[in-house]
Amino acid sequence: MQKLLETFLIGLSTGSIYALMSIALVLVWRSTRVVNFAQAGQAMLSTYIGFEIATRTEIFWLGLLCAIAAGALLGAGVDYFFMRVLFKHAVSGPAAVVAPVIATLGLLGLVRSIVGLIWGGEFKSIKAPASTDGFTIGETTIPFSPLNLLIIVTVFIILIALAIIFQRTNLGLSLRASAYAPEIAQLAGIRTARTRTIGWAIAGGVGGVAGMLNTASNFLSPYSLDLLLVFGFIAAVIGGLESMVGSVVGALILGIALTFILNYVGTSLVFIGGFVVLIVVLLVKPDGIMAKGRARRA
Amino acid sequence: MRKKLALFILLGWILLLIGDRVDELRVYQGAQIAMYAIALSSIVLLTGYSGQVSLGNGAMMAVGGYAAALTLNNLGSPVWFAFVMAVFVSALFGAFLGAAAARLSGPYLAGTTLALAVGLPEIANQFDFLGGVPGLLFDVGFPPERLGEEFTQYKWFFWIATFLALLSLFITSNILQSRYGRTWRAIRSNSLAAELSGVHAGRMKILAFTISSAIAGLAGAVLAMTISLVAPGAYTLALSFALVTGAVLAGVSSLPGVVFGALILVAIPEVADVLATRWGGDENLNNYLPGLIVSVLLILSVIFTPNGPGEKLKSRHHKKA
Amino acid sequence: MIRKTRVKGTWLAATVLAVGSLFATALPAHAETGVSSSEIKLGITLPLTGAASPGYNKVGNAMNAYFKYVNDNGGVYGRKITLIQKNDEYSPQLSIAKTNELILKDKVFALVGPLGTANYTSVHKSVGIAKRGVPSLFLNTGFSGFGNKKTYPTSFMILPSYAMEAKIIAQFLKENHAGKKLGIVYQNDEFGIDGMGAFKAAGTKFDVSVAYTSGSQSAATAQTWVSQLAAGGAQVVVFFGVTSATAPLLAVAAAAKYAPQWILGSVGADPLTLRALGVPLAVLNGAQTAAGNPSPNDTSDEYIKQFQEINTKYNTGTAFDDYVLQGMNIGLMTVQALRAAGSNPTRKKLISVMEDKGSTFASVAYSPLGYSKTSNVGHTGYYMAVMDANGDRKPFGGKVTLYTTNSGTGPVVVSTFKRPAMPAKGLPSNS
Amino acid sequence: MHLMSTNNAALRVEGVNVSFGGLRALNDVYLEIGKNEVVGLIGPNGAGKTTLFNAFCGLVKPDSGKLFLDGKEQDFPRTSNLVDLGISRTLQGVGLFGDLTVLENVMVGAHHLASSGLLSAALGRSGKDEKEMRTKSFSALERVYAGGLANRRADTLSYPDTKRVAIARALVSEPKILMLDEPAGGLGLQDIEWMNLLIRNLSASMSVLLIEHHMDVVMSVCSKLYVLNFGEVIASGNAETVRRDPAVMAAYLGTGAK
Repeated sequence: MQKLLETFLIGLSTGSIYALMSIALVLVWRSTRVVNFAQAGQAMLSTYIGFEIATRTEIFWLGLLCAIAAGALLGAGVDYFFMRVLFKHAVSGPAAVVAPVIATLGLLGLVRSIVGLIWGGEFKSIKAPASTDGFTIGETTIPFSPLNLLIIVTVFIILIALAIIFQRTNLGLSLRASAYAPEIAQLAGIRTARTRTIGWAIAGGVGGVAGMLNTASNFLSPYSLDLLLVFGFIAAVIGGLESMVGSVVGALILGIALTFILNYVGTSLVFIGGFVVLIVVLLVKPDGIMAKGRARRA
Repeated sequence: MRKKLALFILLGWILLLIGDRVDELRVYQGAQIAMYAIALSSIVLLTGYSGQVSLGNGAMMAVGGYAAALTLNNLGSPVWFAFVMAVFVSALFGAFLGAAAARLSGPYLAGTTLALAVGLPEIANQFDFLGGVPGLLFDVGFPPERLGEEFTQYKWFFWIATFLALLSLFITSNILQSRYGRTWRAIRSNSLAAELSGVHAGRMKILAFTISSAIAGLAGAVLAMTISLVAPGAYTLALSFALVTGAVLAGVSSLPGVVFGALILVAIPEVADVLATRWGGDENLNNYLPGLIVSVLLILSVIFTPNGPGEKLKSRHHKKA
Repeated sequence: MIRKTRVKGTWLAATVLAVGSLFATALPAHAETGVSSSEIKLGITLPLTGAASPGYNKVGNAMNAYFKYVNDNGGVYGRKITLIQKNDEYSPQLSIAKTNELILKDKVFALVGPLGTANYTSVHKSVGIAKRGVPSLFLNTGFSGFGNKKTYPTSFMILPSYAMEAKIIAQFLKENHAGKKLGIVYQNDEFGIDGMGAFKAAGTKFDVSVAYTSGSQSAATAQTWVSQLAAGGAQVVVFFGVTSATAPLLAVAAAAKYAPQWILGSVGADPLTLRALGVPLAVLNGAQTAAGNPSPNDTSDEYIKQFQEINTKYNTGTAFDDYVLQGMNIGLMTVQALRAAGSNPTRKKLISVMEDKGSTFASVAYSPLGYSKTSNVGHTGYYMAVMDANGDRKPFGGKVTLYTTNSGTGPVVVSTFKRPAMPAKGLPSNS
Repeated sequence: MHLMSTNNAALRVEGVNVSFGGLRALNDVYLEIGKNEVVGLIGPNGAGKTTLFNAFCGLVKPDSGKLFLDGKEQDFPRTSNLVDLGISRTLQGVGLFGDLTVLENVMVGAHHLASSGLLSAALGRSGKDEKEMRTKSFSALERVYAGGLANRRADTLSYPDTKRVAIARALVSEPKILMLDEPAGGLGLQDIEWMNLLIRNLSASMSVLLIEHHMDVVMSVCSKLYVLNFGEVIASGNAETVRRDPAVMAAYLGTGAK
């Protein structure tokens, strides 16, 4: 029973980090119709910047703020200087389908190399902002720690903030409108290109948080966020790729499922576990758990 | 067709001559180029022709590699049969995968295959008969003695890899130039119109996946041969990414381009090495310069010649015409 | 149609040209590979980055520092030693590729200190180390399989094997932790399995055993190890894995307030590296470990003192820890072997002097070396040590009790072996 | 007011109902095409003409309805089986394969004629087959007077030319029934004249069903018309009958008109 509970709680904490990455992916997908594989790279670079600040000032939260800012700037920059150019050039021919995917892969590689050149490949670790000592319930101490709790709370706050932005502000309205009907949004006077860049910026900032939180309980290296990207993507697909709420639910499901696999089945099945969850969802509910009968043909 | 066959035989002969005249490192790299050429042609067929994006060809290669190693080690079969099994098993795997993939498009397919590329090689860690992290040996044996004392192991690899590459490129190019290739291009271009023309788009897509996977499986077995083992570490996400990169640099829909793409994949680390040494030989530079060069090339080519340098040439010709 | 053919032709021509130019740079071979009038080239593959890199990434630089020291003092018969380090990220496939580069492209004279069990197994087979007659000295791995002189005629171990270590720890468990519930965490490849086999042979029964996959170690996976250990009530836990796995294991266990008696294998127990990975040193307090070398802080040891001086001068900014010590020591032994091979060294000569004189080489480790015409086994024993609150290693029971054994069924015996003195100033003269 | 049905009509449907999420798109639609007959399907925008085509072609699944080919009852076909049943269809938006040559475009239409399999293709033994397909495709192009375009890339063609090629692609499978979706849409006067001629010629060897807005075309080539409005057949018969039908007048001029 206790193992069940701790697995669930840790899964929740893991899943909430996936949720951030998957939201970032969904935001970009909705605005640009691109699955941004470079999101892992952007998050990584932001996290390295946050890491530098957090290590030098010894204030984790300052590092987190800087990572958010860096992530947002980076996201906006990628859209403004990269995606716009890309869409101007790569529009037709056999590669048109693959061009955006491959471009973001290239960008991921580029950021990774740059980070590697600057910081090297060594594992870095950030001093966690909360104790990693597990909570004690009665006699026993469980691996679920204040840090895990803090991660869940932080993600929760960010999700609420995003919900407010999207539901209650003009910016949110523009973002939603541009995502669902760009032409109409344009006619309504929304500057869709700018709105899109803002969407990228928000995604970048959220990715930065994901990177920092992931690093607080783990190591940081030029490759350390790759899995986060893969799991974030799977979570987004579980949620239907369009829905932010769906992607959060998908991420939590995935996080808990994978932690159960980890605790009850075996460590090496975690990776393939993600794939299996993805395939099962695609077969059973091909449009994601939040689908309302839309066909999944691009 | 005869002409093409003659061309391939001539090419093989030239490569053999080259193999006799260069040192062992180049011979070894030659084998790698051949391996990449096979692997890239699987992407050209799948992505360039049938329009299905796969980031998981590394996983298909792993299936082929493991199938070959298991066949050779457990059945004690001749080497050629191990390669045949690599093709066969990975084709089967591709058919299953393709059946699922035919229902997906664009980003879903890319992401699903990405998850596969990450997950599949890890299965080896779960089951003992797959050898875990150290992997399984895949030993094609020493070259026949009558080839002489001077005939090294790597030259033997080079011969086998080159032969398999030429064979598979010959077959692939035939398929792509036949009605199958044409039909795939039609589906990629407009799948509804293709269906109305009597094409079973779903079935053809699965067929593309099957053939592509078979080719990738062969490449996986050749890779296993050149390093004498199959291990999860040989079929990483990085390999899948490198293949996509090579395919884009080759021009995703150009089969002759794959040789060029393969050459680049092998040459980039060399070039990076030279540059890194010249710029001071810093450790980080050594480690990350190849990645930097590849990424920059990839980005530039996606932006400026998304359909490969060949396509640019072609369209220029067309404009003149 | 014609147009298409022309484009194809261009492609073909470009490709042939490019292939040609790549191949044209091939170099002619010379007399003895890797040895010129002024230089001896050596190579090593090791993880400079990646999951397994912490700690190990210092070995190459430490060797290099020692070589620079020797070079500044006249080199080996006037030749400077150049060490080429290649990063294999602990992946067997990369090890193969990089070793190929070392042998075929950089044309090194010998490999020294290649790292990783799975890596070297694959490399040896794939690159054909033995068939090519490439000397491969002082493997940085304790896999007992490498002690097979028939399969590995040109390779020489340096570390006592994992099997020896496991047998010695098994003996120690019997003597000091009898009746307690035992647990073990091991790396699920040749490394851990080698040890497990020896434990089994020695009759040690573990109540909980946790296998982890190399590369999978992280805080998340460590949580599962700890839950299994704690659930099984293990009071003494043996750890047979790499440092990057020790770190999360100890950290997570401490966080969960699970505090068994830790017995850390020699591979994953370096306190400085653990601290760099975020493990509070206090956690290490009282942990027991098998060790072959003196503590790197023990400046009363002549080797340590000399190596520390070299480290300060030639490896500036790097803390002197077990890995640096190991690297320096390999350097020292390499230079002895090179000197012994004479002023016109060949690969054959190098191998034969290793067999003839290797067992007399000076080395920092306490135990005897086992090199001979029929054996390529290096050091053959360990002593048990305890960590203090500063992460410093103190011999268990106050003084070094050296156990020696072999990788097979031989008994574990207390040895009175006295190691050779260090050459003056750490510079081997003619031997 | 069903017409007398002849048992050997090339194609006949009865009682076709299609609805999209509760919205009825086709209601009890019937239609019949005789051999070598040219039948027009007209009606205001949104009347359900293309939906009916789609129902024939397996792109839309009818809730109910019967389909007869040559008097034999059939299930509504799957899209990719149409050609095997002797039905060819062009798309409103033409739908050529842009980066294939014109000849290749047509050859895709001849796909199902090939007899050689993958193995012979792989070994380069399908040459004979290819040659046959090429010849057939070329003559299909000639039939629409587009032989000279054979080696052009499809995305370099002018709009009227794409229409010809699309028809050639539909012809190459030698259909018994040809379904044309707005063949004259977007064409100039001269091209329309030419299209009329072509359709008349084609009807010598097959039945033609066409959706068309150009009344000139409809009146000059169709021997029978069906008028759809709000998903129902409101009139059918020869051009004169339909033209005088008050319901049709109302549909076009009254509330149904756009």
